[in-house]
Amino acid sequence: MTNFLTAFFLFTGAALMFLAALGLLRMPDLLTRMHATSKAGALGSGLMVFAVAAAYSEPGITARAVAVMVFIIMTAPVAAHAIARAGYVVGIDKWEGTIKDDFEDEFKEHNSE
Amino acid sequence: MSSYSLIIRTATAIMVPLLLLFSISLLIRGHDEPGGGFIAGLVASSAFSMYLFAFDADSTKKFLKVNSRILMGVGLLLAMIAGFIALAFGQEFLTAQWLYIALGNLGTLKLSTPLLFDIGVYLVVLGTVTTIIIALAKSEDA
Amino acid sequence: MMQAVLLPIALPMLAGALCMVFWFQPRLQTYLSILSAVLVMLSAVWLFALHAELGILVLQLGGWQAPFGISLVADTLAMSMVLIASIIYLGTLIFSLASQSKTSLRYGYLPLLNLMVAGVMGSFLTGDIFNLYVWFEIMLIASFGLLILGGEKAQLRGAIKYVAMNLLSSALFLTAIGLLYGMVGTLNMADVAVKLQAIEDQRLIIIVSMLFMVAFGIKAAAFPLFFWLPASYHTPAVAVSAVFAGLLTKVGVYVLFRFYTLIFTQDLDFTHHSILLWAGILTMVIGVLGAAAQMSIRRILSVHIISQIGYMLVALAIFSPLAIAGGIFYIIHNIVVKTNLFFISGIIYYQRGSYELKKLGGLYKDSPWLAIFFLLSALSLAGLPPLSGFFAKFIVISAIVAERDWWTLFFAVAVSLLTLFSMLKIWSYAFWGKKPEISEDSPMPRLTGQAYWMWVPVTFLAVTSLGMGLAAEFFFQYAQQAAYELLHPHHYIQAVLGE
Amino acid sequence: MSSVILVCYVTLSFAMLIALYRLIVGPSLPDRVVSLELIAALLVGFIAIYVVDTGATAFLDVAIVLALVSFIAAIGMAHFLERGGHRDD
Amino acid sequence: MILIMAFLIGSMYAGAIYMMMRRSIIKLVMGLIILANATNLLIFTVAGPLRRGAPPLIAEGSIVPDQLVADPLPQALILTAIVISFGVLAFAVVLIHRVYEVIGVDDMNNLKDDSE
Amino acid sequence: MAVIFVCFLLAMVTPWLYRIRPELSVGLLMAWVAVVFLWFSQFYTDVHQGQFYQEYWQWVPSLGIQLSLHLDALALIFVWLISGIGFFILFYASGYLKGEKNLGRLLAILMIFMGAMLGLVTSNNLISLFVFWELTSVTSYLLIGYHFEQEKSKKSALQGLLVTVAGGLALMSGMILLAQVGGSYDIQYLLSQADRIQESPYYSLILVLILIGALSKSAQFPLHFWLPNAMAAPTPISAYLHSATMVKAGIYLLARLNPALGGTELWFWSLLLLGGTTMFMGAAFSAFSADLKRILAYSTLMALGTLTMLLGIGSDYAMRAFVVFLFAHALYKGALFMAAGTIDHETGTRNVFAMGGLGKKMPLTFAFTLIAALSFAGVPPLLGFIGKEFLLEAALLSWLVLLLVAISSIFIVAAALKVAWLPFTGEFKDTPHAPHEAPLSLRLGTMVLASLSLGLGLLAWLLNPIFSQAASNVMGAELSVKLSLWHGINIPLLVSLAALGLGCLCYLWLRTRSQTVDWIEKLGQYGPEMMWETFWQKLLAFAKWQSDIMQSGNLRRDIWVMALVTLGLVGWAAMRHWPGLPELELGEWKIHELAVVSVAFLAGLYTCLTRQRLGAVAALGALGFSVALLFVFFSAPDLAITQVLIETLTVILLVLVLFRLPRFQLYSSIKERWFDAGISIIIGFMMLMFILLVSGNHYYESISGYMIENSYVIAKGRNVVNVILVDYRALDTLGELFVLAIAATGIYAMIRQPRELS
Amino acid sequence: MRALAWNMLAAVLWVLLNGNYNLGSFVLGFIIGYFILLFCVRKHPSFSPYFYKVPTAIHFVIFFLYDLIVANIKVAYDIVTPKHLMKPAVLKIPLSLRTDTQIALFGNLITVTPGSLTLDVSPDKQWLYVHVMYLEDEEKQLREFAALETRIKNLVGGYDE
Ligand code: NA
Ligand code: NA
Repeated sequence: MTNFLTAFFLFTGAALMFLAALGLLRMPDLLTRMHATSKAGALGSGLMVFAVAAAYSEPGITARAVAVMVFIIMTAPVAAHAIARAGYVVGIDKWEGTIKDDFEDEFKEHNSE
Repeated sequence: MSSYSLIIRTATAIMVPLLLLFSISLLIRGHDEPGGGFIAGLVASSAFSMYLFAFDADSTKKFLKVNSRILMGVGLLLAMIAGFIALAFGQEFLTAQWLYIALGNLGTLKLSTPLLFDIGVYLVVLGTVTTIIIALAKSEDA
Repeated sequence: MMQAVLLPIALPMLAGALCMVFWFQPRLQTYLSILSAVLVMLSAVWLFALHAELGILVLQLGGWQAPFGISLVADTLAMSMVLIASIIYLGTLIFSLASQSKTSLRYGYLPLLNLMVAGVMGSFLTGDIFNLYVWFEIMLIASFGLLILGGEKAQLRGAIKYVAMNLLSSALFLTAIGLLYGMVGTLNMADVAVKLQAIEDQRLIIIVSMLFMVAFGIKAAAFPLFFWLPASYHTPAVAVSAVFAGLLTKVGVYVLFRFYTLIFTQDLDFTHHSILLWAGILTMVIGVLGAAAQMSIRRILSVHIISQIGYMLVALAIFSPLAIAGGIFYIIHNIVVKTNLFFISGIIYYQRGSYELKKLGGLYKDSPWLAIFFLLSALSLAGLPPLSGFFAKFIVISAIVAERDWWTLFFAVAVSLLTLFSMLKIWSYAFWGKKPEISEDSPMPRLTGQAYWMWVPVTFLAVTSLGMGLAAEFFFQYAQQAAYELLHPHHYIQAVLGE
Repeated sequence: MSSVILVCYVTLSFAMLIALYRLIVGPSLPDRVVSLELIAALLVGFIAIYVVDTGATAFLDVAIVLALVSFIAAIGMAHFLERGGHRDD
Repeated sequence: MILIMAFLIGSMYAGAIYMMMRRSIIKLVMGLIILANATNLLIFTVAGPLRRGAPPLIAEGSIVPDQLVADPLPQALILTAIVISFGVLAFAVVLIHRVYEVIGVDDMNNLKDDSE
Repeated sequence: MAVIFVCFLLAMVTPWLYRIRPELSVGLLMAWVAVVFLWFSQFYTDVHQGQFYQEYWQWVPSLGIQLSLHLDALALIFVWLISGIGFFILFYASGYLKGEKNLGRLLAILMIFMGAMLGLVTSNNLISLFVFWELTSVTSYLLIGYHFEQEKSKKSALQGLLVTVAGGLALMSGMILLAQVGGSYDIQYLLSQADRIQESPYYSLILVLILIGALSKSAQFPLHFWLPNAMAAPTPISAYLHSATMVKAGIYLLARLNPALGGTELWFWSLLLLGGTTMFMGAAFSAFSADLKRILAYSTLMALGTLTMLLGIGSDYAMRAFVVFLFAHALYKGALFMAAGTIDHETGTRNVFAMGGLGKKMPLTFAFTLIAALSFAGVPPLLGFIGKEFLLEAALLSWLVLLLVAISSIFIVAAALKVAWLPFTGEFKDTPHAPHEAPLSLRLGTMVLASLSLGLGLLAWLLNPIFSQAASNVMGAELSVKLSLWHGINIPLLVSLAALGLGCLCYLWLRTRSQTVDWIEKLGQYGPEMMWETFWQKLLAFAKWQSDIMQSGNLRRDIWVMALVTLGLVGWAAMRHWPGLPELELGEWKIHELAVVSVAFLAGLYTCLTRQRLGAVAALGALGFSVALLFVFFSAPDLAITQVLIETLTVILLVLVLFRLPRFQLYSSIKERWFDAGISIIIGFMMLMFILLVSGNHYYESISGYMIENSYVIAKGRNVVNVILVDYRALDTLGELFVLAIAATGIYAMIRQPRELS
Repeated sequence: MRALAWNMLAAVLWVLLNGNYNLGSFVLGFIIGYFILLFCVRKHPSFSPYFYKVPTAIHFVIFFLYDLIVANIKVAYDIVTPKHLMKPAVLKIPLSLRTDTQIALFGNLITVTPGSLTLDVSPDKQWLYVHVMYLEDEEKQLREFAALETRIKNLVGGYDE
């Protein structure tokens, strides 16, 4: 059971991370790429760490695994926010399929002040 | 001047104490597990770097409360004192000294010069990195 | 008793740390630093006394027997270097009382100086290869700091090259340490020496030793690795230039002496008689030619450092007892004299407002004492009797002649003449000639303290140079003792490893 | 179990190379920062597999530190961009 | 593995030297950073056999490690070296910043000092 | 010996004393010189019987260096000349330069010189002799440059010093070699080792080196040119140093070492040729010169050449001639120089053609100058005549030498008349100053020395014992000298008379030809002097050229050099000690390790090649993270953590700094980049080989085994790395802390420090 | 009261991190936590309400994890399929939340929920800018965000600074 859980979490995590990498590769613009990493990437690494917790089921190790997961989940969205915001400041190219952008207009306004 | 980002500031406010806590944990257990004064000091420094990015140099300075150069000096002195303690026992400089204080049910409190030394390391690393980043950020603001 | 070996390192470190704690009290920092310098000097004297009684002094730090901990070792060479460095340390501090700007004092001049000295002392006393790297870095980073204090354009320009080349050398040194550790699994110099001796196949060791040679060659500013020195040494405040000139490159030379007597003596024909010898010869020739081409006092003095390094290298290369003793005598003498010449250039600067030879003149008339001190130092540097430099040169040349090495003799002698030439160039422009008009657009530099503080170290060092000549026997005895210890490393090894 | 570990190693290795590819080709700086973030996350993943593989649990501490500080690097880069850095720099 | 590591380290040295020759002070500093990394990795690699999964830690309840562990000494040395090079490189980074600020030049060849 | 050192001590107080009480200080110095003269003279009785007086003070016994005094007849003659003439020179100088601000200093240096000179001639140790030798060079430099505001003085002083010091260096080398061959620096001992020395394969080298030293000091061809230029010094100095004493030091040394080095073919020919050339040239230029001091300077050259030649000849006659001529020359030349100075002082010119009829204005000066000049010309019954007789006798060696000496004598007669007759007779000519009879201080020296030339000529037998002994000292064998005015009619006498007559004719021809004379005087500046000056110019041009290259500020080139030196040395060592190629075994490797290595490699490659700064920073971060992961894979948790943290901080730092810097620029051409890439790759390859070789050659187990075993047992820590950091090698860590603190201090200062006024 | 909760949390975290489950370790963690709080909280009281209700927070974390998993599946699909199905847009959402903590939490939650990514909060804290990957119906999307906002209000609201 432990082995199975470990293997499952490991594999799922690895697959998610691969997915994140693939997303990073395939998505057309910064914002969409970030969708991939901030979700799949964070969850993937979280799961893999969880696999460690499952493998050992020792309190000390579990605690550390949880700490890693908490930190990842706390930091990933903030980092994504920071990068996206910075991207707007410097003006990234958006995918041509983007429907609308309420932020950009205000941003330009704000900057021109 | 700093970018005003509510989200980053809020996250920083949560992360900084966590990081500091973590750093002290690394410091204390460093003799037995990965960690130690350097690593702990660096983690603490990254907490302050984070604070600096979220706020600005002056508030980081205030947050630190002690002048960072003096912090370095104190750290250096602590580390040296840790070395000199051995001389009082007629041993070579930097020879480790251990003191066990029994606390009844609470277990034993282990005090040692290596720990004191590591605390010195911690303070120096913290002082160093904060000195550098605050000075740089200030010049950037200027 | 052995704790005494620690003092020359620990005192300046302590002073440095305290200076940081008392960051906002420059005056207190000054007192602490001077106290530290005086104590270091006394402890060096104490070391000599102890050495006379106990032989080579070894302190096993942390109570760990060598080779497991770090050993501090004071043999005659190390002690002598410590003593002379402590004199320079004190002299520089006293000189700074008059000349160091208030700003630099408020921005860490004293902590940096103290810690640089700590690095120098550590380099002299350590018996551990990696620990030596650490001291090198302390010295280096402190010298970076001192080099840019003031923040003038020239300083920043010079600093870049200085930093780049020295970091390169550090990286090379560290690489070499790693490779050596990989081969022998130990870091204690004595232990390394013992283990290397026992290896049958010495080929790889000799090849690896070349990396040490290049690394130390850069530190020592040997040909053709000296570029960083003329680019930077003339730029900082004059007290800083003086202590750089006196101590930093000599540490490189000291380490070459240490390593190439204790550790790397596998193939003397190759390492010493071929490489070091020609490096030494070229270093002294190129250095002195470089000095002869300069038209500013500090540049002449800076570039000239290189030339003198060449002499020391040649002495090491010859590797006879007389040569090594001569080399050691040379190092000690050179530290005294070179530092003093920089101090004197500082006094000239504060009297005339320039280092440029063309803007100087008439000091012989206006400042006879300065003229005397300059002559004493400059002629000593050029090796004129009965000053210290004469005996330094004499011993080295005697050793060269004893080897019947005519080319080396020729170059050594020719360089000596050119040294005299470059010193007289300063004399002729700055001391003789007419006093120039002081132009309005370049304001005179202002002293920050009492001028007499500058004269104290200048007088002392000039007298020391003369004294080293007159009492050459006394100094030569120690140089011989040091050379004996270097050439019979088993004493050192036994003292450290206690076998 | 060991085959799962091997597969995970290989998967993460590919992921890492892909992330590096994005880091190298950009095109804009924020793209690179995102890649670096992902690389840090992949490092955490690697450490997790490694711990399961070798049983050296001490390395979990590396993962904690990575999780904490890689984020700071990202914020730092963002900070640079907002202070006037160039997008394609 | 040694061969692979040696290849990597050799490349890092090469890259570092190449960067330092580029005349740009920024690249100079980056070269130095790579150089520091290369050196650390070299010490790590040549110090002894590379061991997997054997950190030099003593488990709770034992007084010596239960298995052969990686050589801790080079690790301690590298740790020291990493921190030292951080200090030194930080200085170098700020130095180039300052140089550019004061002199306004990035090209090393325009940094020759012609006047006292 | 203390009497000599008191000279130095007196010199130290003189500038100060002179400022307070000028007369007193001059008096004191003169009194002391008199004491010196008398103190040494007390040994006359011993010395003239062939005894000697010795004193030893140890100086650097380990090197065989003593301060030793050995007073024999040769030394005593020199001591007499030095202290005797010195006595008058001090008096003369105090009058000549009266009222000059720097006179105190001049007297002090003069006193040091005198002490050095005394030390030199009484030394029995080669090195202590050398010490005094160099001291005389330096004092001479300072004295020639007395008029230090004039370019010419500075230049002449420097030239003189460089020539003599260059010679001195050769001399020192020669002495060292001599001592190594002969077994001691003790001169008397060496003199007893003549066979050993002359049979040594190094004899000719020793001789050449010592000759270079001696001949440069004594201004022998081709190193003679500095002496006429040294006339830039005030006349008292010229009279004393550059005529009577210092320039004789080289001659003295050769004479002193003659028993050890002399008597060989090489010695004979080199001294004969160089001395003969100098003699002839000096005499000719002397006769053709117009400047009083130059005439005398060139004639000094002639005398020095003569002395050298005599030493070379080495016969009994030559040795006798040597001693007599030496003594006679010092007396008359000192007198003439002082007279020349007096004339210069009174008239303001030194051009003999610009003066006339001075005899009436300054009759006493005229009279004594004439006496000295007659001795100079070799007219009986003066001492100079006796000297010349001996000289001609020695020259009988060969007709060629005799002819040479004779022609020189002719020129010298003409020169003597030019000095002592031309300015004083004929019609009075206006000069810059209106001449009067000179004060006593300016006359006394000339008067006494000229009188001595006359008196000792008449009472020549008084000198027999001491001259005999001195000649024996030079010869290294018993020799007797009998001085008399009349030797009967012999070839020397005839030649001497003929030279006198022809000399007068020559003078008559020359006295109206000042134009020709200028032209000939200029000739002296060609030849060796031009070569010497050109050599220095070329050398300095080369120095400038090479220092422009060496200090070009081109970091790329510097790194190239460093890389090539490293490669060269390693390659050289590898060729000498070929360790064989390392084994290329891939060993155990894992796919993820390879992947991480590839990532690190690619990230590094990108960092090096990209033109985007932050891209490079990010790639650098990726590289750092990969390295951290390698640390994880190979069991270094602490390292991995530190690496991650440091890498992050570095990135932050770069980011904080970079945005003020310009974007990446391409500074080098494609060719340059390829070259650089080439050398970088070779360096990288070298490192690769190092790693493989060392990995295959772990000769010993690491000491860390002990550390691991005792980590918990003694040091009470379970993390061995941390135990090493805070216990085994805590000093490293302490040092590292200081590095950090210093770096922060430096950075703080760099950023925050307000710019100072430059 | 608030400080105490924070402090307990710190102590627990300490124990967890150290893996030493005894009273001594807890007390040490408590003391260290106390000093760190003293050090940090005085200046930034705004984040403490989040930890005031520890159980709520735990509940919240679970909800958060769930969202994270769901979000990934949708994105994964788009990544692995060759054609991009998305219709990205940046929306401006009105904020009714007022405390910084709530806003930040809301923003982060949006980032981890399916197909949305918080870009920024307007300086006046009135608007949130969100990047949405699949904008089928803007009104509907805005309503979903409003519902999420309400949930946060319920979870961590009821507390005013
Ligand atoms: Na150096
Ligand atoms: Na020097």
